[in-house]
Amino acid sequence: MSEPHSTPDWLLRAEGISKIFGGTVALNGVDFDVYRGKVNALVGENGAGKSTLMGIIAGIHQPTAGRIILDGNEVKLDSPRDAGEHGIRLIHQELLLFPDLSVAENIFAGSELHSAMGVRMREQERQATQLMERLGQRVDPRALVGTLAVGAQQMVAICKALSQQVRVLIMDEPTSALSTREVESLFAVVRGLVADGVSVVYISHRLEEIVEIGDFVTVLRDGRLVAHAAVTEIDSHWIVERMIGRDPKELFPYEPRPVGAPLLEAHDLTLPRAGGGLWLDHVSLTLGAGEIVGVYGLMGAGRTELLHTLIGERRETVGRVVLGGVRVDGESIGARIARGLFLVPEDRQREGLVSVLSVKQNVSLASLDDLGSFGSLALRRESAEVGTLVRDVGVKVPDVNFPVTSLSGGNQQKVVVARALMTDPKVLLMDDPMRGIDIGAKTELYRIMQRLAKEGIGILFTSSDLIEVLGMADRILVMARGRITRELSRGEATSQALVAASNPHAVQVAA
Amino acid sequence: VSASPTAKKLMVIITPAHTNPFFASEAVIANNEAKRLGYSTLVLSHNDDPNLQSQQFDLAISRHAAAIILDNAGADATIAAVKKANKAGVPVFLIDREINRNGLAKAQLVSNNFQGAVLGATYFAKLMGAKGDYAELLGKASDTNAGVRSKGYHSVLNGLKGMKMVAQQTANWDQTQAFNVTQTMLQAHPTIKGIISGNDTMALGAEAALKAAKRTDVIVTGLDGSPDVVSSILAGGIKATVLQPIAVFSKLAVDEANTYIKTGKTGKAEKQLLPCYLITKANAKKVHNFVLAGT
Amino acid sequence: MTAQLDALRRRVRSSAAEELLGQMKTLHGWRSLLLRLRAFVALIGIVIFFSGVSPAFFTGSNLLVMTEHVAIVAIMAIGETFVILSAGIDLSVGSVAGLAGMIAGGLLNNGLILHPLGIVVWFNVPLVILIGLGVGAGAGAINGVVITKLGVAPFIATLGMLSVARGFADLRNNGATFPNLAGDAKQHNGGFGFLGTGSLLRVPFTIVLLALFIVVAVYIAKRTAFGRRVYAVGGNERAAELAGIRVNRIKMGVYVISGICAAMTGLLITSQLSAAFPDTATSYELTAIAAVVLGGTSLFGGRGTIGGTVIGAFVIGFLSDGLVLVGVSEFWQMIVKGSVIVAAVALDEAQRRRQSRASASASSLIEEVMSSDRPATQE
Amino acid sequence: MTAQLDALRRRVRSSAAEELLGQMKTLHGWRSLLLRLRAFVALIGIVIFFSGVSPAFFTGSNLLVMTEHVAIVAIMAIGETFVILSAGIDLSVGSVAGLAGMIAGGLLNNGLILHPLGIVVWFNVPLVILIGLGVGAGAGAINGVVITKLGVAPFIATLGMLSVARGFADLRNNGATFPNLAGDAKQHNGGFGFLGTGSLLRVPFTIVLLALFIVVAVYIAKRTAFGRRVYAVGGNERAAELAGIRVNRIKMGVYVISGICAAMTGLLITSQLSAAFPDTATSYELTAIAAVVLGGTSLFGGRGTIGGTVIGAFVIGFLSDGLVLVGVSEFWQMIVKGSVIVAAVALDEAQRRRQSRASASASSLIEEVMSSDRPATQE
Ligand SMILES: Nc1ncnc2c1ncn2[C@@H]1O[C@H](COP(=O)(O)OP(=O)(O)OP(=O)(O)O)[C@@H](O)[C@H]1O
Ligand SMILES: Nc1ncnc2c1ncn2[C@@H]1O[C@H](COP(=O)(O)OP(=O)(O)OP(=O)(O)O)[C@@H](O)[C@H]1O
Ligand SMILES: [Mg+2]
Ligand SMILES: [Mg+2]
Repeated sequence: MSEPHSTPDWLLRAEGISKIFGGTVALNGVDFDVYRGKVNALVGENGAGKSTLMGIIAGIHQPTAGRIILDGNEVKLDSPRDAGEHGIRLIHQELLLFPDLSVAENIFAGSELHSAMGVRMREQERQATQLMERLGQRVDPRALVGTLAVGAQQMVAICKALSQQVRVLIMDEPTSALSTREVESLFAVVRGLVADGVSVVYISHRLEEIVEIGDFVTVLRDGRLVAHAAVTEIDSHWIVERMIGRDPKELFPYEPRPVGAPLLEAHDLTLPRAGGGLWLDHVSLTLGAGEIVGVYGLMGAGRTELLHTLIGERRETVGRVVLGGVRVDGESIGARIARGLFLVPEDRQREGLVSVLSVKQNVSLASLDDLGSFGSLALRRESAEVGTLVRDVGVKVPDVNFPVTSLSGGNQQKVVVARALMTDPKVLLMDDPMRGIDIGAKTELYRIMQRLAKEGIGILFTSSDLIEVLGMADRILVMARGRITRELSRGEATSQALVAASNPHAVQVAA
Repeated sequence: VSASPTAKKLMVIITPAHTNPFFASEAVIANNEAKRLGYSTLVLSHNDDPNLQSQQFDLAISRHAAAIILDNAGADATIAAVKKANKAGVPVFLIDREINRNGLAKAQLVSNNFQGAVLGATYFAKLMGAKGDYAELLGKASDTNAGVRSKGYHSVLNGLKGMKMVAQQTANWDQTQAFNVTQTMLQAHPTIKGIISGNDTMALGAEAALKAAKRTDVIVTGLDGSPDVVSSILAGGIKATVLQPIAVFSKLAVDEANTYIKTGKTGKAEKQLLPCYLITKANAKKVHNFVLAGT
Repeated sequence: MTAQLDALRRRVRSSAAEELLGQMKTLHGWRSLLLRLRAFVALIGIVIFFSGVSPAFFTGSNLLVMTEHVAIVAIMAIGETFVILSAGIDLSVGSVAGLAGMIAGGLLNNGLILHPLGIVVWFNVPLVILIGLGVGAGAGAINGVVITKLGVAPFIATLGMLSVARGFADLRNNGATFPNLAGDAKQHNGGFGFLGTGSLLRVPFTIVLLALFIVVAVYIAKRTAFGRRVYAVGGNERAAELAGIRVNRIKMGVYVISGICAAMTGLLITSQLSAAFPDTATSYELTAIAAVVLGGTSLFGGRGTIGGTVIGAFVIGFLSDGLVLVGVSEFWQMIVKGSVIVAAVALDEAQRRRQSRASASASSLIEEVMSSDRPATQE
Repeated sequence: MTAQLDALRRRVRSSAAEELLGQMKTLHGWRSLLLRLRAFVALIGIVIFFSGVSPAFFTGSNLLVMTEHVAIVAIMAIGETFVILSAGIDLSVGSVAGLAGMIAGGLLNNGLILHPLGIVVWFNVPLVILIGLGVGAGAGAINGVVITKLGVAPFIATLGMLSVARGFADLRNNGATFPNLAGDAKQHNGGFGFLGTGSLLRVPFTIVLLALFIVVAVYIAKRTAFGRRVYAVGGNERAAELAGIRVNRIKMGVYVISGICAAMTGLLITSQLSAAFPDTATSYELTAIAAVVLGGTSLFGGRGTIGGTVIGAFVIGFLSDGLVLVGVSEFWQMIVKGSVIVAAVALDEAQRRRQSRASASASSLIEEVMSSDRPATQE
């Protein structure tokens, strides 16, 4: 579609951008060009710095060093407003919406359509409907966003960016919640915009998408720019190698393990969904001792709900959960933890860490009963046990009394793992454990997972990243619409198979 | 002005919070008298909030009250409410506290706070031997009686060279505040020989503070004549108080209301100041629930 | 479970998709209604009960009187609603009411005395009222600055103002009352009484004023960008920021509104009593907040309506007056009021859970429709 | 920037890494200190100021008296601290104190009258105190149930209790006071006065009691699993839940503790006055909450200390007494108190921002050190 050899001019350039967040160097002297009227793809591992870079271009973060040049002259972007006034719009990775406001109001929040009589509700609703239809969505513009499915919510977020005049459209993983068909209608819109001369920055973990929609691709790794090329000159394998800076095989050094007797069994787990229908639709699975099983699916597929159900956080789920031969469904989370089950949650900040507590206190949080004689804590023993664990999983912290917030994403994740290990679990549930941690940490974490598996612990983890599941799992379960649509052994698993099985609408037809 | 002639006529009795025994007895006495005269009654408390009082007037009017007996929530802030009642044809009879406007209420039966304060202050000075440092506890600034009583006290005490007021603090008629303030004043002025209080609850607070500080040498007097203080006097704690004849004026107010309802006039002057009585160890035994036997 | 799902699919396939969409349209409609419903229920219950026990309760004149009483709390609560919608809280409204009343009273009795210049300025009633409201706006602005600029939590910032504003109200006349605010022909400042005691074509002006405040507030909340942004800020502050909303301005706005409404309440009371006393509206903030929450507004912000608040105020007002009418002791009044408020809110909680499930399932039907409309793509 | 970063590396490598680590080690140490520091500053400022203007202020006996006054608020505030640490709030403490006092007073004056059985039971003072504290615990438990089981927001649940508990306190003796609680030899229930006015080896027992409450509370907060869990629940409820903590139990716990502390305050006041009156401790909740926040505890939960609260209580107490001592009018007292509280909290905010930035940048150095220690992660 584009001819990269006639080197096109750039509309916006980020020069020598660096950004330090408390514990982390998120960006380190990155140069990034946004070519006029092109789709500029940006790829990189979780935590590579993509969102941070885009946040700086969109005026959300201020760079620690570096400058932004637009139309040839330097611009100061102190706030999203500033960026907006330059026509720079960002579609955020996480859904930043107002669940109690209507679709139309969400789209126009902050830039309401005015008349002397106040906000023109009808007009907003009309335009909202149009925008959503452009994306192939037919939703009531007055419906409260909180009642929509994640996919639809994602589309609302996209419309919000499209609702105003835009020169640079930044899409940060817009498709992580979208089905294949929704992705196609989105791409149609993107092509239309590009044709109108809009410059697009497109971030995604799905390399096939990059190849399909991108004109140029830029690769970030650990906050540095490692490669830049015209898409026509490269292939997805090239991208992967640049992204992780080594062969995927090294990233997840796999060693076969003997799989023992089943530790965890789930039968017909069914969870009615807040949106009617089901989060979980008769899910059954078994996990053997020393086995590492991956659950792949799109956001909204129900993986988190599955893991929450297994740990006992979703008590309204029906179905049997058997742990080491004992039925545990109906038992409290605490009871299940005592029996050797533990969940490393998806969202470290929101569900994992207690930011006001120190590293030590975070690690021991789930094991206080073992430390408490008559309710009074054995602080010396706590320090000792935590100390060994922290060394064990390799948390980079000189003193366990440090505030946990002073750690980087990877180390924070290891703290949560250490918390799990302190309860000496038989089965470890890990919801997207690799999200937002750097490459090194990923390899270390995987080494730890393998070691635990060798010791006979069963591990059930989720991921939206094909490289991860394919690299780490002994066995892969694919979920879509709350069902397990496919089960693949490490041998037979291919990315195509996973993508196909994870398509929600495939389930629709199957039903 | 009654809802239905067959029904008993209604008398509404409104006083400050009953958490002060003084007002509680006031209400009880008026209530009994009204019942005795064959009225149905509605006993309310405005907690010294003139807005609430005014709203209670509205409701009294809604219920076609035959009369309102009122110990009011503010000499100025009550005037409008009384006017409102008059306009609706509901006569108002004031007790204990007057309002700053004559010719509105059918009666203003109040104890002579000034005279009472003079009694109290004179005896206080006598106990002090007309010399030495003393402190004063003031009532709520927004309550006119607080001012009147303080004036009464000083009309006596300021005349005595020997006596010196070293501290003056408000305790808002409140027992705990009186306790804390007294403790603090004792710190600032250990020389204090006497504490003269604007009412009885504050006197009790002061007395407790003195007990705690083992300063039984300090003289405390109150004003009201409440049962608790009377028993304290008998027990040798507080030295004196001044009895306000609430038993008299509460009953009187109801009677006048009754005559007014029947005849259309009270046949008495609107303003009547009833004398107060000094209560000391000598006559305390004769005081029962605000009634001094033989008055 | 699957049975249910299949039934659902069949129903959808057999179409009526449009009709379903119709249902959806009104969905948010009955949500916001439901939010107020149980306040309604409580109100109706109260009216029925007291009409039964006291003939004086359900009479035209008494209903008017009670509505006037409601207006006092309602106007204050309307302002508080904006603050709470923005996920804040304003504890200073009672004191601010008192201060505004004292300022107005002082101006009516003594005018504005400029000692240095040795002159006295007299304002007519409209100006006095404006100044009174201005005082409220000022206090609100100070709250706003302390909260947005100094980063003090609303609870503490307004707690401080509660104490400071009351202190100044007391100081204004050394704890004394400003009596008889009828004004003085010579100063052309008569007629202050109309605010609280006048009437327009037989309707007490207080009630007219309440109606006015309701209309304006509903318009601001529902029809203006500011109003919608208040909901946005309360619903998700970070998202609001990233949507380019100037969060601090919105917050300033709500506290100023709250201050103005509080001042209006203070002026009303002052006018009704034709006297300004420093304790005016002491601890009314709690009643106001209770009314807001009774009306279905979430203390966590983003969810609620002005209409609900007004009904909440009616519940509390009618309950208090009813209890007085039938002569329940003040002590039992406290117990009953406290219990009713908690009970109503508890009811609300239960209801919201049920109701959100309901609305959600309806929306999933729609999804089913949408996805079954088009052939699913396979790769 | 890369240059800068490398410079940083060199600096770290070249030396001082250990020293840096040393600094970091104490970081959390002075964090918790800093939280209380500005309360300290305020306190010191107050002491210096009043010592200057009034010779009577800084005398042993006056310090004792003021500390006794502080104890009243401090004990209440200690209980409130647990609630606020768990991200809740308890507005009912004042009323609960009043109720506990009335119950105790009633038992001392009239015993427990069992009409049906026609008997009267008398309890000795320790039992009366236990029952009083039990009443507080009960009220707290009800708050807890309403909040955890009925899902009512703490603000509303405890607001309801504020009204209900006060109502019952008034009802207990129809608004009247229980006078003269000296007790009666015949009933073996003398000595209640010791609680508020007695002393152990010259130290007023009230102060001994305060010390006792501080020690126990600090122990619970710092050394017990329960305390640790309170912080966790307040800091991140979801995470606490997923770590197997029974969040509802923890919440029940904090409200019960708060109720007990409130009851203790009520009993103290009752004992000091040797009279139980139903208005005891009206609106003390605001002072208690102010003390907690002054002490550096965040209203959003998870962050704060008992020690800080105690200092906060001292600030408020010494300030009030100091103002009385120098004879400042009660009106100015309100203004000063309100302003001081807000100012102190604002100061805190500014400080926390600065200080957290400090710890952050320091920790980024640490990152560097650690990763340069272990080349493992670099490819
Ligand atoms: N607000 C923040 N505070 C502290 N650290 C942050 C913040 N935002 C990002 N980081 C850190 O900066 C690094 C880059 O994060 P960023 O979100 O930019 O990565 P990303 O490429 O977008 O990853 P993903 O693919 O998961 O979105 C990560 O280590 C992350 O933990
Ligand atoms: N309709 C909805 N409304 C609100 N939140 C939703 C909705 N659907 C999904 N979510 C939330 O979005 C997240 C993703 O959904 P879910 O967890 O069910 O799928 P998942 O496979 O775990 O996705 P993820 O990739 O986020 O783990 C979850 O936290 C879920 O609670
Ligand atoms: Mg990102
Ligand atoms: Mg998930």
